[in-house]
Amino acid sequence: GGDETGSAAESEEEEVSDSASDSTESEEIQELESVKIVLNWFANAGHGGIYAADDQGYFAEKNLDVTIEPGGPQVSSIQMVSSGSAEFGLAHGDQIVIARNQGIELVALAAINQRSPQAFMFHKGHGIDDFDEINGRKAFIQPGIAYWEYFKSKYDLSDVNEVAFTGDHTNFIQDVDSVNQVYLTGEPFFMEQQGVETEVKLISDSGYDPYQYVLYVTKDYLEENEETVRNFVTAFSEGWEYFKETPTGTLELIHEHNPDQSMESLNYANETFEEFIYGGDAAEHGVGYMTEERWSTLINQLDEAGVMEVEVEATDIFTTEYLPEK
Amino acid sequence: MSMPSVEVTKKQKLLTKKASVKENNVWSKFKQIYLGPIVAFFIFISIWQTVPVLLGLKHYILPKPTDVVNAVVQDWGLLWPAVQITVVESIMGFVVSAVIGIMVSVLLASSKMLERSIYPYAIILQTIPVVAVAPIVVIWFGAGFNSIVVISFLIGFFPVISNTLMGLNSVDKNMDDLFTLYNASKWQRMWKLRIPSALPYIMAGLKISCTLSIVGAIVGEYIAGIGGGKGGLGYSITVAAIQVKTPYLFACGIAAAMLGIGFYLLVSLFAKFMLRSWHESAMKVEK
Amino acid sequence: MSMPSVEVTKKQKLLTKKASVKENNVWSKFKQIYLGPIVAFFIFISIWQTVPVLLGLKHYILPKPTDVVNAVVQDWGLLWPAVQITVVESIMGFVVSAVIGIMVSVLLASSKMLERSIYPYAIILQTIPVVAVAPIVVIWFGAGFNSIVVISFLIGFFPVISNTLMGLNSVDKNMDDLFTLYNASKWQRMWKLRIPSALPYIMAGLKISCTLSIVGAIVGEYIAGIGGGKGGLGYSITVAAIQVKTPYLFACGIAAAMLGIGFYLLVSLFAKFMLRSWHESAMKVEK
Amino acid sequence: MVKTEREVVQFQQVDKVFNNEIIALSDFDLSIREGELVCFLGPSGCGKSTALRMVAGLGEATAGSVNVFGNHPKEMIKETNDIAFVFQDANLLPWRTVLDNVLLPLELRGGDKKEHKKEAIRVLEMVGLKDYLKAYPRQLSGGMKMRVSIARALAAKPKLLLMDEPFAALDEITRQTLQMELLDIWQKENMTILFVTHNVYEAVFLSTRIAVMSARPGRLTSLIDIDLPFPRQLSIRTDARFTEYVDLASEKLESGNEGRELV
Amino acid sequence: MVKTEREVVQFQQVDKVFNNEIIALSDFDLSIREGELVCFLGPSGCGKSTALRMVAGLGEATAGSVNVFGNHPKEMIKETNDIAFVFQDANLLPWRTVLDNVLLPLELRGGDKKEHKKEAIRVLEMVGLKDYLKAYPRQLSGGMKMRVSIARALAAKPKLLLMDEPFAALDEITRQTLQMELLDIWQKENMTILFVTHNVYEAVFLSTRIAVMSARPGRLTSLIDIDLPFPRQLSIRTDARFTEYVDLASEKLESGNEGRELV
Ligand SMILES: Nc1ncnc2c1ncn2[C@@H]1O[C@H](COP(=O)(O)OP(=O)(O)OP(=O)(O)O)[C@@H](O)[C@H]1O
Ligand SMILES: Nc1ncnc2c1ncn2[C@@H]1O[C@H](COP(=O)(O)OP(=O)(O)OP(=O)(O)O)[C@@H](O)[C@H]1O
Ligand SMILES: [Mg+2]
Ligand SMILES: [Mg+2]
Repeated sequence: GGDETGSAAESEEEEVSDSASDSTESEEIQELESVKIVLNWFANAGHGGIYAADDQGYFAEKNLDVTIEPGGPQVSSIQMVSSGSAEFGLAHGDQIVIARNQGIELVALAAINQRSPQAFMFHKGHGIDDFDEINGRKAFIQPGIAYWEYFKSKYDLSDVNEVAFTGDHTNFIQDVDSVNQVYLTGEPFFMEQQGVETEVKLISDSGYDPYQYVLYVTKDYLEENEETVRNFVTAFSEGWEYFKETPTGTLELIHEHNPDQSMESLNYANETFEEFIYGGDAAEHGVGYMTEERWSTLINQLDEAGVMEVEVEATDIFTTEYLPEK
Repeated sequence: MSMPSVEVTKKQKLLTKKASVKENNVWSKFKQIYLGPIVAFFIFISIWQTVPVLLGLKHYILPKPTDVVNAVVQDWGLLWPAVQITVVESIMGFVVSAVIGIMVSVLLASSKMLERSIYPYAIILQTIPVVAVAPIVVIWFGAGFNSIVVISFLIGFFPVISNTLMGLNSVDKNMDDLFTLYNASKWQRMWKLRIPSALPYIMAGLKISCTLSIVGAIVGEYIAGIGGGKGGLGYSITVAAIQVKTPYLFACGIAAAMLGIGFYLLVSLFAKFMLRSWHESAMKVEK
Repeated sequence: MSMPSVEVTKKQKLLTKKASVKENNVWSKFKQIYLGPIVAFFIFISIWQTVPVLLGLKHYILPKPTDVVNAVVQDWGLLWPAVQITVVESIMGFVVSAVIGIMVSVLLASSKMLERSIYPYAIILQTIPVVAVAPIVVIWFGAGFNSIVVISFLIGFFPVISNTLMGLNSVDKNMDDLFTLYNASKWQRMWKLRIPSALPYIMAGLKISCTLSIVGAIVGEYIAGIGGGKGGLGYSITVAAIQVKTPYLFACGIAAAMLGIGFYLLVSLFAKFMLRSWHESAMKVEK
Repeated sequence: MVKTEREVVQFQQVDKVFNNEIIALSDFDLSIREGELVCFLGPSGCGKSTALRMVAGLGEATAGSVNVFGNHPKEMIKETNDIAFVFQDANLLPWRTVLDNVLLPLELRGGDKKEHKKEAIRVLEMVGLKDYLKAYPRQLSGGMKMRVSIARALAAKPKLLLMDEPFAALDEITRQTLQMELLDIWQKENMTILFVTHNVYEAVFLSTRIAVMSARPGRLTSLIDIDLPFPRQLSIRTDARFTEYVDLASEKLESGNEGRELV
Repeated sequence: MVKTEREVVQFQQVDKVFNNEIIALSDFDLSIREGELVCFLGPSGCGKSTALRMVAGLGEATAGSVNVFGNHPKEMIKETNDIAFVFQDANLLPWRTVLDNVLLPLELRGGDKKEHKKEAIRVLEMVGLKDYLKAYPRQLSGGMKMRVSIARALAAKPKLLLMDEPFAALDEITRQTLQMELLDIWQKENMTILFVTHNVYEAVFLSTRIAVMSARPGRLTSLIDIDLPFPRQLSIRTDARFTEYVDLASEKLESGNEGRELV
């Protein structure tokens, strides 16, 4: 992050907290509204703003009692949100488009990651310049993951020995020629810690660059609870502004929840995430900002990949209306 | 002098009577055997069809049977090869479970010392999360088919061992004495006494193991990957889950379940055949 | 007249003799019971320690026991709470499996029609991949503890049902006749005849189920997430895998395995207790 | 043979074929009146147990009919619940103690538990097993198991008692004592008893009538009315008429099985 | 009683206590020489089966020692393999047919299968079951099961044969036939036989010596040498000496159990 973004966020914070206190005054009699947000993964640095908003009482100021429920390898936040067992969820941009393709009407409210931290990891000295070079290698890829479908349509990957990636890296380590899907914020750090030297290439270098950690609700919920959504998104943004400046307290909180995540790794992740979260459009428009162009590109790319069966309008799928104006 | 002929006619009469009774009973027998399951099936399907509607659950949460059927029809080209692959994997896994399971139990049962020393490692193999050992399995057996069979084995062998051991240790004391008396060797006792009298337990273990082997094959595909080959149901399920194709996911699940029932019936039939001549669970007693 | 006193001394003598023999035997008994397992354990550990060295496997591929011990010591603060959580989850899962499993089997066994109609759905529940039903489970039971228990149940109940049913259908024909003769009601027959004589099978089923319930709890965390609560071993394993902390991953796996052995021993003890008075597998026969 | 008394058990032209092959009973015809004590004599495998099991509703006639108290046996069991069976093997529940085994029929019938226990202990005392109340069947000798089985049947105070070689595993003295006890109970309770034995002396000593059977196929070859006074004393065994009956029964038994080597 | 012949079975001051509580045998002292046929008489539960089981190495003496062919029974079994046991209950393997059950001891011993089969069929014919070769135990009557068990023991052609009430479930005629067969085999093969029975006539008819036992605790109360000529004919039963022996044995049996009600 840079200085400018920092100061911009500060000024915004004041503004937002003012309006927050206004609304709390007017609705003081109201009870706290309970909502639940399902994360896309176990709590980590990428969820810092949400935890900060909760911890700092931004949600409470907006009359919200938010339960943060971490996800997991097989937890489908989309199904939980669409079934109503949670109101808010985090998912990747392409997941939201694919859900829409299956008739699940979700609306993205904010994108935590402006760019995708998804990457391919290689052993040091075995990296690639161009994605075509993956051909002929062993690739540990989660079956069905969207960008892989896109890659298959765009590059010649006919000769890739595709092996299901299940979260374990042992087999990657074993085979110096292999490729492993990773999150930039995690694996490379852990590899280094184990003394395995790696290099990475971002997926987004291919032009496939969906928003990641996208906050969303169902269309129905949005229509019926606009006020709640606005409150939530506002507090969410405030949380991120706070987290951007003073991450340590929140990271410690996450570490407490999740002792398996060492402070070291959380700090690393946080630093890596900074560029993705606060950079790009967010530098100018604030955390969570999204554009129609990016969504359309994504939809087109998925269409090219042959994943789409129905036509989806980008404007249908996201809204920045509830994000604080910048 | 005429007695024998009277005898014969009478017997004849009895036999023919029995036969005609049998024929008349075809319908009532049908009712008895199949009516229940059929009714249950329809009830099950109706409930399943209505629940999502009543609770307002969308097809991507809990697809209705009709959605699933649609998915099956639509994606039959994907489903059918996946089923075939899973069948092969799980049969292999089951056979390996059964053979190794029984062999190991027999070995363990042949000495208390051996049982006490080695059995804990069988429990370890069963309880240690497959995720933990999967990498080693993959390293040793290569990604894909072999590893999947190994994982299916890891998941399916324990019921066989546990039950077989229990059976081998449940030999009737008096029969055991008989073998002691006739100075039967350890292996004679095993083959001619302990294994036959453990058969009901072994069969019960196989019944459990055969369904677990399918679970194992699916988990195996999930965990050990599909190597270079085509994916089975486990692969399809993963993909369907990620793409939120819930009806197809259910179709895969139900395919797995039907495989399970099929396996179970086959193994039950085998068990009936093995125990038919003497064990209460399988023989028809004429009263 | 002096006979009785002679008798008494003699008996006394016999009993004291027996006691002294017992004392002398403490060591030999120890040898008999514990020597095997201890030796096996050392062999196991030695092999495990040498294999990675011989094959040149790095600690993040196959950690040596010493690596694992280090990991345990270092991360004890993480491991211990995780173990506790998994213990609670799997005990709950096991208890639910056992209770529901036995109850359902009893119900099914009470009528052939019921068995034929409903049993297939038990097989379906067992074989249908948990991944497929996980979303529904999570929606109905909430992410975390409840869902994990449900998944542990889904994985652990079938061995109980399958074995219990086999046992309930293995009643000795003659004893069954006895109950028919005394006009026992269906439930009297169930309680006083079928369940007692199925006990050995039920116990064998519980032994399988108790280890599976741990697997279930771990898989459950993996599949249903940890909700708002702290993570158990399943969570630790996932995280350890991602963080390439293989020794810690193994530590978690071994913790799970040790839980498994512990559970198994407890259930075995319980089985011995239940069957002690009459069944060959558990009673001490004096010859 | 035509008496006005109620008929308790009626075999009417009963055939029993096992597996469409083994003819266990053929044209078996017999009526047993209330209060009778009929002994069945016949070679091993001639169908005695089969006949008794049919009376107890534990087997169906292949042809013909069996009636008990004027009912089909299965109906009778459901309605009256007044039948007990001492099986040829002791048939005890291994997980129940001796006392609990004897309590079983009483438990199944329901009622006051204390009373039941008293009654059970009483009959166990009668068969000489009062010191073994808490023992499990596996801890008993063969004869002791049979006695538990006898106690179990007697504890139920049945109207119809079926006994399949109950005393075969007992020594002469125990046997005599139990014979006397049985006759005593039989007279007091006005039971009907069907009693299988291989011991001709026992048959003559106990019964009002002896049914002699032949093997292959099992047929009723003769019925012998035993016209000896009740209550019977042990001394009767030296009576000439007793010996006559014994000889008669033995002869009938032998002649019914003439020409066969074995079975 | 001091003869030069080899002693086959020797009980030396044997005590047997079950569960530290039930004294089954006490001070049991008995030597049985080669070629003897000793019958054991005694009340139910006196320890006859226990004694036989010890000879077969199926039970350990609590005190004292049991020797068979000069060895500990367990050693003897391992070395000579020349013993057979007709258990009190038939003890057949339910998953084997009648023929296969009889073949079992031969199979275990090894050797020519065809020969074995011939031999098995021969003994089964002898006990009258040649038509049931392929039947399963559950298809047999009680007496038939016992006969299979007897056939199984005889097929093994043992030097030492232990029989625990083998004929109790058989009718008089079958019993007599088998008694004659047994005596025949015994003489031909020069077996030593220990035979438990409750039938005093049978005991006198068969044995060279009768061991009478008393109950609680099981003791040997008297030994009666039966000095009747071999081969024994059925007619011997009317012999005065026969009756004398029967009376003597009955008396000993009764006096040994004086004062007891039952057991
Ligand atoms: N369940 C069965 N299946 C087939 N055959 C049977 C069955 N029960 C009995 N039999 C046959 O029926 C015949 C009569 O048997 P049953 O038991 O009635 O004889 P029994 O007179 O009681 O003989 P025993 O004195 O030896 O007990 C026998 O030939 C036997 O083989
Ligand atoms: N396994 C055992 N455990 C405990 N007690 C036993 C056991 N076997 C036998 N007994 C006891 O030992 C005593 C003698 O039993 P045994 O079977 O030798 O009697 P038996 O003389 O053969 O009687 P029967 O004529 O009734 O067969 C009995 O009191 C019995 O309760
Ligand atoms: Mg019979
Ligand atoms: Mg005995």
